[in-house]
Amino acid sequence: MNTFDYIYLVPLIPLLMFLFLGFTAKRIKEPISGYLGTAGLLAVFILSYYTAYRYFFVDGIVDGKFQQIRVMVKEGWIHFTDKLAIDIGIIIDPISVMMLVVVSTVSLMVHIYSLGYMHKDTGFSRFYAYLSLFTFSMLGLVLASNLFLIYIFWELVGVSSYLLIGFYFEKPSAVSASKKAFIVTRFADMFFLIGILMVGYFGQSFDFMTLNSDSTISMINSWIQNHQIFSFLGLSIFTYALIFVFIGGMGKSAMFPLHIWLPDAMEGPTPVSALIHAATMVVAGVYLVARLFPLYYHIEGGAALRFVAIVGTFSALFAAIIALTQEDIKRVLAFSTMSQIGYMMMALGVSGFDEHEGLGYMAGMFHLFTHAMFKALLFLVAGAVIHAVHSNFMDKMGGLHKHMPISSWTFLIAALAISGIPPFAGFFSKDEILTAAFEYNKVIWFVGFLVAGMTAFYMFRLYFRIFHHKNTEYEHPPHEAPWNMSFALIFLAVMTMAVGFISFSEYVSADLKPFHSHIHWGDPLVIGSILIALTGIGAAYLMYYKQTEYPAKVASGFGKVYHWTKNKFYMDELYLFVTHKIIFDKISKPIAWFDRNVIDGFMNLLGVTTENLSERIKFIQSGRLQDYAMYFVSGVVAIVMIIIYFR
Amino acid sequence: MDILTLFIVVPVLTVIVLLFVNKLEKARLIALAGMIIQLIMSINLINEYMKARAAGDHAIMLFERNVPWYSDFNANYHIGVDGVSVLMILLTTLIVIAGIFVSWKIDYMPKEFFISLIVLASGVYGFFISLDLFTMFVFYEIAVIPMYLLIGIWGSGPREYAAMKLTLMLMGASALLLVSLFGIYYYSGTNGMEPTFDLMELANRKMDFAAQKIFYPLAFIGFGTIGALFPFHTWSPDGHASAPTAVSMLHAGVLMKLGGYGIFRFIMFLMPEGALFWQDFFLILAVTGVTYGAMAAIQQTDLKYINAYSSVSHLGLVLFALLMINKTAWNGAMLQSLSHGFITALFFALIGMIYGRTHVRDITKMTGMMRIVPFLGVAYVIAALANLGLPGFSGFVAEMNIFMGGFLNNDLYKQAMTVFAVSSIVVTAVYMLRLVGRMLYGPVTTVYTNLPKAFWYEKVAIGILVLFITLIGTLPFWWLQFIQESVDNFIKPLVH
Amino acid sequence: MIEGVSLFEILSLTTILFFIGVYGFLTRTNLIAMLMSLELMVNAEAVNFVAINKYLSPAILQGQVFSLFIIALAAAETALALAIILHLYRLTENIDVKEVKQLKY
Amino acid sequence: MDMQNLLLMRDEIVLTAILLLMLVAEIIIPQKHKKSLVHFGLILFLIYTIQSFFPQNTGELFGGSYKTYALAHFFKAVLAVGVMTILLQSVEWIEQKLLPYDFTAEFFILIFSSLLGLNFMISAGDFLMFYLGLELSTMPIIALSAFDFYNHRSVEAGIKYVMLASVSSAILLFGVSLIYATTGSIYFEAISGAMHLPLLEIIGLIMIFIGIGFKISLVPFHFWAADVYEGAPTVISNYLSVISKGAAVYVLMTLLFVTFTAFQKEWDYIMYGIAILTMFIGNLFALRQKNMKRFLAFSSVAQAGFILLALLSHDELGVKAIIFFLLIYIFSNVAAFGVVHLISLKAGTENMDDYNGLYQTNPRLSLILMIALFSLAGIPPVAGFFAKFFLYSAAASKGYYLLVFIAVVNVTISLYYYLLPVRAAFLRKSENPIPSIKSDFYSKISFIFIMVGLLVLGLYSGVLEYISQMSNIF
Repeated sequence: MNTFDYIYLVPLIPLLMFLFLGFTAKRIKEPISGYLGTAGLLAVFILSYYTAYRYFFVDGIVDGKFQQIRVMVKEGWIHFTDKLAIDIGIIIDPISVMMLVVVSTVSLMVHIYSLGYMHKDTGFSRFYAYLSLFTFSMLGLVLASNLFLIYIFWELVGVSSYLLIGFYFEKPSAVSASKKAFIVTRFADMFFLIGILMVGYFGQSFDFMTLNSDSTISMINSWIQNHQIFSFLGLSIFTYALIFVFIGGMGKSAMFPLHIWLPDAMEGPTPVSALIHAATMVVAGVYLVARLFPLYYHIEGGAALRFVAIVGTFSALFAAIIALTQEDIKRVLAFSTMSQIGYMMMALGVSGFDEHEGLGYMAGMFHLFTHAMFKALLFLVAGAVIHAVHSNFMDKMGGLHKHMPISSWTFLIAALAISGIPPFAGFFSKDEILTAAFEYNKVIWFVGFLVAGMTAFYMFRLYFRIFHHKNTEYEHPPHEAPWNMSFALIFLAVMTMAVGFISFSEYVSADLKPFHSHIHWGDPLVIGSILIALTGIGAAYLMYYKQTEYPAKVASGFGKVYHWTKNKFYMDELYLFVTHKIIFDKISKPIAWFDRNVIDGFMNLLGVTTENLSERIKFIQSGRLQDYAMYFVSGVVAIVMIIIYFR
Repeated sequence: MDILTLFIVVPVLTVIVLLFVNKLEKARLIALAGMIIQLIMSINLINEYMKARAAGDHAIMLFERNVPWYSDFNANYHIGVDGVSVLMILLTTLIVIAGIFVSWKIDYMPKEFFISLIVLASGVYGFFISLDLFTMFVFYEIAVIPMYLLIGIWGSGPREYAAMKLTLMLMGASALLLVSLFGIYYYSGTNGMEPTFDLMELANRKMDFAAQKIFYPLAFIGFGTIGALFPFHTWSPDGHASAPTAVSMLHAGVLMKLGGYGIFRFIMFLMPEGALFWQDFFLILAVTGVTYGAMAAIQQTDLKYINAYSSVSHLGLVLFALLMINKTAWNGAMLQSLSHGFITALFFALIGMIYGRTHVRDITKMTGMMRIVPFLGVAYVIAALANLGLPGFSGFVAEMNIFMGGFLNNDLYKQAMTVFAVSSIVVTAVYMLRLVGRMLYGPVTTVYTNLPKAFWYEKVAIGILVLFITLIGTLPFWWLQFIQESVDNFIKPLVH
Repeated sequence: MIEGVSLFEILSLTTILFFIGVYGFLTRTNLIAMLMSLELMVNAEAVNFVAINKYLSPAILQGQVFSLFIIALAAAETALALAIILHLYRLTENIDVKEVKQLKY
Repeated sequence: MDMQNLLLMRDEIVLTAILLLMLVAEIIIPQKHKKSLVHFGLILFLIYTIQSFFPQNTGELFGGSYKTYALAHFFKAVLAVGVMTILLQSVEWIEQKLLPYDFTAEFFILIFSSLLGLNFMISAGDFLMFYLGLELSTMPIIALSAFDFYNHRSVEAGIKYVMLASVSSAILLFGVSLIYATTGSIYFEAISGAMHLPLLEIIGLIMIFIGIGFKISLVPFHFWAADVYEGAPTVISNYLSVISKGAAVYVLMTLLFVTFTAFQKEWDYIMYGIAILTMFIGNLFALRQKNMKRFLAFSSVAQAGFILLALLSHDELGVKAIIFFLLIYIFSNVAAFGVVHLISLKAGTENMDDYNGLYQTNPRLSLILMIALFSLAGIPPVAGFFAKFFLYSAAASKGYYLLVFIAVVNVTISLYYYLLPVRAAFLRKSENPIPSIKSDFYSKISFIFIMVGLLVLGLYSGVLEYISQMSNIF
C-alpha cells in the first residue's frame, strides 16, 4: 500500500510553515505571513480531501472492510525495549481520514477568517505561526499510529493552545487563563501518561494496530483472568489503565470535572476558540476513545466504556444547565461545546461493536464531524459580532440583524443545526445518538433528550438576544464583516447544511465494516427529539425575541439554583481552594520552609556547633605553664592507667 | 600524546597562556580559542568513536591508555571512553564555550576568572575519561575546588557563606567517597591478588558482599551529594544563587552530572550486590527529592532558587532512574543528564543576562520582559517548555525513557514509585508557567522599558544551547545509540 | 652495692624523689623553685641509673655513664633556663610563673 | 675503628666541621664585614646539604650506639633541604634583627647544632645517644626561641619551652631508667631482644614515647607548641614545626616499627585515641585563630594527628607513607610559614584580618600561600593530597576504616580554616591592604624551589618509588 506515502506531507507543511514564520516573525509583516500560512493550509486542505477521496472511494475498502494502513516515517524513534518503542508512523483509517477532513477544513476557514479578524494586530505574523504550529500538532495527533506518538502531539496541541490563549500576553486575564488551561490539561495528561505506561506494560505494545488486534485483546483478557489479585473495586488494573487514558481525554475535551479551563480559554482570539476550543482540539478526547475503541469495548466487557458513558452524559447535562444562564456569548458557546462533546462521549459510551450495534460509535463520530462545522461557524459569527460590537456581553448587543445580515443568517443556520432541526446536519447525528442511547439505557437517553431541549433553548436565547431582542444604540454603528470573514462564514454554513446528508455509517464504523442506517421518520424517538427542540426554540422565542419580563421571573423562580448555575456551580472557586489553599499553602510552603530551615539549618548547625565547641574549649589553652605541665603529667598517668586497665 | 590526554593538556596549556595576559579582551579570546580547540577535538572524538564502533570494535572502552602512576599502589593513569563519556565530554565543551560567551564582558579579574573556569573544566574532562578510581578521585577534587574561588570572588549575595558551604559539603561528600574507595581497593586485594584501583580490573574481582553493604551507601551518598540527592542537596540552592552566571551554568550543567555519572560508572558497577541491597532505601530518597524539589520550587521567587530546586527535582530523576536498575531507565538517566545539562545551563545563562540588565532576580519585581527583551523572553519560554518536558525538546525524551524504564520493573513498589515521580511533571509545569506568566508576560514594568536588547555574544551562547536541546529532543535515537551500548555493558553486573 | 639496702628501697626512694619533684614543679610559682624541683626529678633518674647498674649488671657501666651525661645535661639545661629567667626578670621585674601568660587560647 | 668506619657518620662530621668553621669565622671576620657571615653560613650549609645527597655506605659505630642506613641518610638529607630553605627565608630577618646585635654566627651555630642533634637522634642505636641527640636538638632551639630580645612574648615562649621540655625529658629519662632496670641494657637491639613486657617496662616505654610525643606535639602534650610557635621568631617556629617534629616522628616510627615491636599492640590502642584527640583538638583550636603563626601552630598539631594514622600500620607501606608525607609536609609548611614570616617582617602584622585584599597587592605571595594551604589541606593536584592519600591508605590497609573516616571528617574541618586565609587574601577587599612586598633574592629562590617541589612531587611518582626502595628498615 504505497499509495499514501505522500501523507507525511500533511503534517509537514504546517510544521515548515511554523518554523519559517516563527524565525521570520520579525521581518515578514502582515499580510504576507497570513497569505503564506493560508496557502500552506490550502495545500493541506487539498491533500486531505484527496486522501479522503482515495481512501473512501478508491482503495480504502478491501473485501467489505476498511483497511487500516500504516505509513512508517521513522521506525524506533525511541526504543524502550525491543517490543515497546515510539515509532513515528501515520495510520490511515476511516476516523483518521475523517478527522483529517475536519481539521483541514476548519483550520483553513479559520486561516482565511483571521486575515480579516487579526487585521492590524501587532502579533499578526506570530498568530499565523502559532496557527500553523497548532495545525501541525493536531494533524499529527489524528494521524499518529502509536499511543505514545499521540501523547507527544497531545502535549504539542496543549502548548499551542497555551500560546494561543495567551496570545494577548499583556492582558493578565489572558495569561492566567492560558496558564490554567495548560496546567489543568497537564494534570489530566499525567493520568494519560500513567495510563500509557500501564497499557504499554500490560499490552506489550504502543502501536494501535497491535493493541486493537484481537490477539492482544484476548491476551490481556486472559491475563486479567489469571491475575484477579491485581484489581481494585472489582475492576482489573488494566481497566484502570484505560480509565487513566480516558482521563487524559477528559482533560483535553473539558469533561466534568476537568472542564474549568475551557470557559477561561475564551480569553484567546475568537478564531482560536473556533479552531481549537470548538472544532478540533477539544474533540481529541473523543477521538482518543474512538482510537482505542476495541480495547475499551472488549476489556472486561467494556467496564471502562461505562465510565466514559457516565462522564459524557453528566458533562452534557451539567454544561447545558450552566449554558442556560451565561451572559458572555463566548462562554455560552464554550459550555455548549462541552455539552456537545459530552454527547459524543455518551454516544461512544453507549455504543456496541459490530454492525448495527456500533451505531453509537458511528453517531459519535458523525456528531463530531457535524459539530465541528456548525460550532466553528457559531464561534466565527460570534467573533464577527464581537469584532463589530467590541464586547462579549449579550446586553451590549441586540438588534444586530439589520446591521449584519450575513452573520445573522449563518448564525441562525448553525443554531438550527445544533438544536437538531432537520434538515440541518446536527439533526441526523444527534438523532442517531439518541437512538443508540435509547437502546442502551433509558436514563441516559432521557438525559440526552433533555439536553437536546436545553441546547435548543440556550442557542436561540443567544440568537435572539444578539440579533433581535432590543435595538441597542451603538456609538459607531456595527457593519458586516469584511469579505474574507464572510466567506468563511458562508462556506461553513453551506457545509452545515450539506454534511448531514452524508450516510456516515457507510464509511465510519466501530468494526470498520460499513453498514446502512437510516432515519425512521415515523419513529416516536425522532418525532420526540424534533418536538423537544421546537419547544426549546419556542420558549426562547417567547422570552427573548422581544424584551420581556419573563427571564427575570424565571430566574427569581429558580432562586438559588439560578445563582449556582450562573456561577458555574462554583467549580473554579473549588479548584482555587484546592490548589492555593491546600497544595500551595499546606504542602508546598511547608516544604520550602522545611528545606530552608530544617535541612539547611542542620548543615549550618553543624558549622555553628563546631565553632561554638572550639570557643568553649579554648580555656584549656590557659597560657599558664603549670596547667600545661599538669595536663602533661595527668596525660601520662591516664595513659598508664588505661594500659594497666586494658591489660 | 593520545587523543584523550589532549583533553586535559589543552586546557592546561590554555591556563598557562592565560597566566601571561592581563586584559579582558586577550583573556577571553585565548580562553575561547582553547575551548574551540576542545570542541573540534570533541567532535573529532565522536567521529573517531563512531568509526571505531562501525569497524566492529566492541571493547567496553575505546582509546584506552594505561600508564602506571603510583605503581606500588597500583594506581594508574588509566583513561578511556565509551558512548556516555563521549557525550559528556561534548556537553562539557559546549557549556564551557557558552559560559565563556556569557561572561564575555566580565570586568573584575577576568584572567583569574577564565583560569579557574578552565581548571574546573579540565578536572571535569579528566573525571569523564578516567577509568582508575585514583585518577578519577584526583580529577574529581580538581573539579570541585575551583568552585570556591569562582563563587567566592565573582559571586553575588552571601557569596562567602555560599562558597564555603558548597566547598565543605562537597568535600565532606568526597571524604565519604574516599573511604569507600579504600574499601574497594583493599577488598580487591583479598585472596592473594594485588589490590588495585583499576576499574576494568576491579570489575573482574568480586567484592565481598558484607563489605559492599558498608561501602556502597558511603559512595552513593558521596556521589549523591554532588548529584543533589535529597537530604544532601542543600548546598546547591545557595551555591547557585550566589554563583556568577557562567559558573552556575557549568556547575548545574556539568558538575552536578558527575554524581549520576560516577554512580553509573563506578559505584553500581563495582558493588552490584550492595546496589541491589540498598536500592529500595535510596529509591525513597530519590523520589522524595523529585517531588520535594518541585514542590519547593513553587514557593521560590528568586529565579536562581527556582532553578536550583528544579535541578534538585530533575537530577533526582537521574538518581531515580539509576536506582530503577534496568536498561531503559539507565538510558533515560544518561539522556536526562545531558538534557538537564543543556536546559539548566540555558536557564542560568538567561537568568544571568536578565539579572545583568535589571539587577533583580525576584520574579515579582518584573513583568512584561517579553516586550522589553523579546529574544531573551522567547528563549526563556523555550527553556521553560523544555524543562517541563515538552515533546520536541530534550527533557521529554529523557523523562519518557526514565518513566517507562521505571514502570517496566516487574515490581509493584517500583511502579508505584514511578507513578509518584510522574506526578512531578505537573508540578514542574506549575512553577515554570507561574514564572513565565509573572516575569515575561503581563504589562511592561516601566522601570525597565529601555534596557538593551540581547547582544551578539549572548545570542551565540543561547543559540548553542537551544540548538542542542532541540537536537536531543528531535533525534533521540542518534544520542541513544551512544548511550545504549555503554549502558548494556555497565548494567551487566546488576541484572541476572 | 650497699649492705642491707636492697635495690627496691633505693628505687622507691628515687621514685618518691621524682614525684616530689613533679609535685614541686606543679605547685611552686617561683620559677627558680620550679627549676629546683626539676633538678630533683633529674637527679632521681641519675641515682636510678647508678643503682640499677650497680645492682643488676655491675659488669657493664652503661648506667653510670648515662648518669654522668645526665648530670652534665641537667647542668646545661639549668644554665639555659636560668639565662632565660634572668632575661624575663630584666623585662618584668618578677619571676612569678603565674604572670607568664601573655600567650594563650 | 679507622677513618673508613668513621666516614659512616659523614653527615654529622661535616655538620660539626661547618659548625666549628662558623665559630672560627665569627672570631676572625672583622666587625665591618660581619654581613658576609650570613653568606658564609649559607654557603657552608649548602655544602653540607649537597654532600648529604651523596651515597653513603651503611653500618654502625661505637658498638652499635650509632648506626646509619639508607633511609636514615635520606631523611637527614630531607631535613637538610628543609633547613636550607628555612635559612634562605631567614636571611633578611637575620640582617635586620641579628646583625645589629652581632648574633649572626650564634644563630647559625645554634641551628647547626640542633640539626646535628637531630641527626644523632635519628641514627641513635642506644638510649644514651638518643637522649644526647634529643637534648642537643632541643636546647639550641630553646635558646633561639627566646632570641627575640626585649620582646616579652619571645621570652615567655622560651620559658615555657625550656620548662616543659625539661619535664618531658625528665619523664623520658625516668622511662629509660625503668627500661634499663627491666632489660639491663640501654642498647636498642639488646632491649628488643630482652623484652617480655612486665608492667614496669610498659610504663617505661609509655614514658619514652610520651617524651617523643612531646616533640611531635601530640595531644595532650601539645600545649607548648602553640605558645612557643607564636612567641618565637617565625624562623624558629618554622624550624620547630617541620624539622624537629619531622625528626621526632621518624624516631618514633623507627622505635615503634623496628625496636619495640613487642610493644606495638598496646601502643596502638593509645595511638588510636591520641590520633583522634590530636586531630580534633588541633582543628578545633585552629578554627578560631586570628594570629597566623598560632593558626599554623595548631594546624601542625592537627597534621601530627594525621601522621599517627600511618604509624598504626607497622609495615613498609607505613614507612613509605610517613617519609613521603614528612617530605611534602616540610615543603608545604615551610612555604606557609615563609609567607607569614615575610609579611610579618615587612608589614609587621601576623593578623589574618590584615591579609584582606592581599591578592590585589601581592598576587605572587597570595598564590604561594594558597598553594601551601591547599597542600596542607590535601587538595589535588598539589602534593599534599597525595601525601595524605597514602597516609590514609596505610591506615586503611590495616582495616582502620573508621579512623580513616574520622580523619577525612577532620580534613573537611581543616579545609574550612585553611580556606580562611585564602578567603582573606582573595575574596575579601580592604581599604588599606598590605603594601606590595619586595621579597629578597634568597627567599625568592626558596619560594620558587618549594613551589616547584609542591607541584611536582605529587604528580611525579618517582620520589615515592625512590623512598620505597629503601623503606624496608625492618
